[in-house]
Amino acid sequence: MTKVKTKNVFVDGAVSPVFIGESIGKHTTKRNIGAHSIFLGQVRNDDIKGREVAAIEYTAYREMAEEKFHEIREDAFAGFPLICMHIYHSLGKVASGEISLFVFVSATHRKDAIHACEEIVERIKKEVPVWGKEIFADEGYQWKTNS
Amino acid sequence: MTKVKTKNVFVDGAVSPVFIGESIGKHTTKRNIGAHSIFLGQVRNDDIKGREVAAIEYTAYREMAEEKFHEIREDAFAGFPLICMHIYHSLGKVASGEISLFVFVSATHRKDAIHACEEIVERIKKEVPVWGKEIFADEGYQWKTNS
Amino acid sequence: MRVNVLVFGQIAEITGSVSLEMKDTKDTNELVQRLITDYPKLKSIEYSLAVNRNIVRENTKLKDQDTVALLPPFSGG
Amino acid sequence: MRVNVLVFGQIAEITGSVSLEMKDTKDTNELVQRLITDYPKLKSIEYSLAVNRNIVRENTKLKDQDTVALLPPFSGG
Repeated sequence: MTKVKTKNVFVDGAVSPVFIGESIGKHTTKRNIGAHSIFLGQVRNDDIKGREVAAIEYTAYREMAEEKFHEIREDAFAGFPLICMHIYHSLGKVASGEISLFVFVSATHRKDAIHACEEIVERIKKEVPVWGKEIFADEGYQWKTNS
Repeated sequence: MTKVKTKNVFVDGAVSPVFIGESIGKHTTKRNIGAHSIFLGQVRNDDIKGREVAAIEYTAYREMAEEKFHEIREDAFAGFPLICMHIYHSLGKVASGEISLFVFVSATHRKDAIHACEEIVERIKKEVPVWGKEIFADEGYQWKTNS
Repeated sequence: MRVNVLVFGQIAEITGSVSLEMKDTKDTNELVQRLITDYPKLKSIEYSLAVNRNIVRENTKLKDQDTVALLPPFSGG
Repeated sequence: MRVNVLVFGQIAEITGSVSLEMKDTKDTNELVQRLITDYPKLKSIEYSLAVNRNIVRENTKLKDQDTVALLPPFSGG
């Protein structure tokens, strides 16, 4: 069994826009950065057969998810000349309109930042053991499926 | 001569991280958004034959640039199912480490937001009449070229 | 030998618990068969299996203290 | 007839001014030739031309009050 050092990815509840602004501001000192590519996943108030999604409640297989995030991170640094990368994912309840995923990739050149960010997002959706329970405004729920 | 209604794209000096955070926060009420794709251009302290870039001073052919931004905006809305889009570009001096371009695209689905954002950034670089003068720490300068 | 079994999402609703323990299961096929016997609803559920946090696609031998997880389709992000 | 000429970036450094006025220039070829006569350094500069804010790639007729812009390679973003 290998133990890998993992960065803290999971946050309790929504990712706040203020936190995102602060994260961006911290990169002013990294003056070899030319481009940041950011992806934000926001909870939609989807209408599912007449029932509105009010929130998503996220759970994860935490140990495996953290190892997966670590692997995705290492692969991105191996595949693209990146300067830094941050991933935050919500656990627990996130209301519609709030942000549940924040992927932040910085590089010297824009194409590296943009393409790495896209690849990271796709891999998170496909490979990380996280589940979203879509909670309806009227109190029922269904399990989310990713497209 | 056609006069088009253009949104205000140009900002005086750098785009502040706090402003970016606030812009993100304003989208909480648009609850059909599922994904935001954001690109930020940051001024690099490139080393050019031993001289360090301390800042870029941006000028534009303003009327033409505003029409171009408008055209890029319209084409993106025609080409992708987007919910909203914001573009901000600096004029005047932006120090290395600061942000000079902020492209913010929101859609129901992530692929639309990501691909529209990438296309918009490429078109801005190629088609919008803006010029950057790279000012060296030791007071000389050279005209920037886009790759 | 004992194997830890973790279940998530809609599977935890079927088992009524997020964590089970199983004795003397030689491989994942046997483990899944025994779970289906206990919880017949599992038959109609889509999931993948992880052994010690690695996805396995084929029948896999199990040893004492292994952790097997039943993972419904991921829906993070 | 009068045509407004706008120049930007390193071209404005050559002309010493961002805006010029030219009389009786029938087309963009003639306008460029006259500018090169006045500012020979323009010969070695890369630029594109816009007439009334639209890029033109071929010689273009000019009329009174048209605006012609000489645009060095863009470097925004």
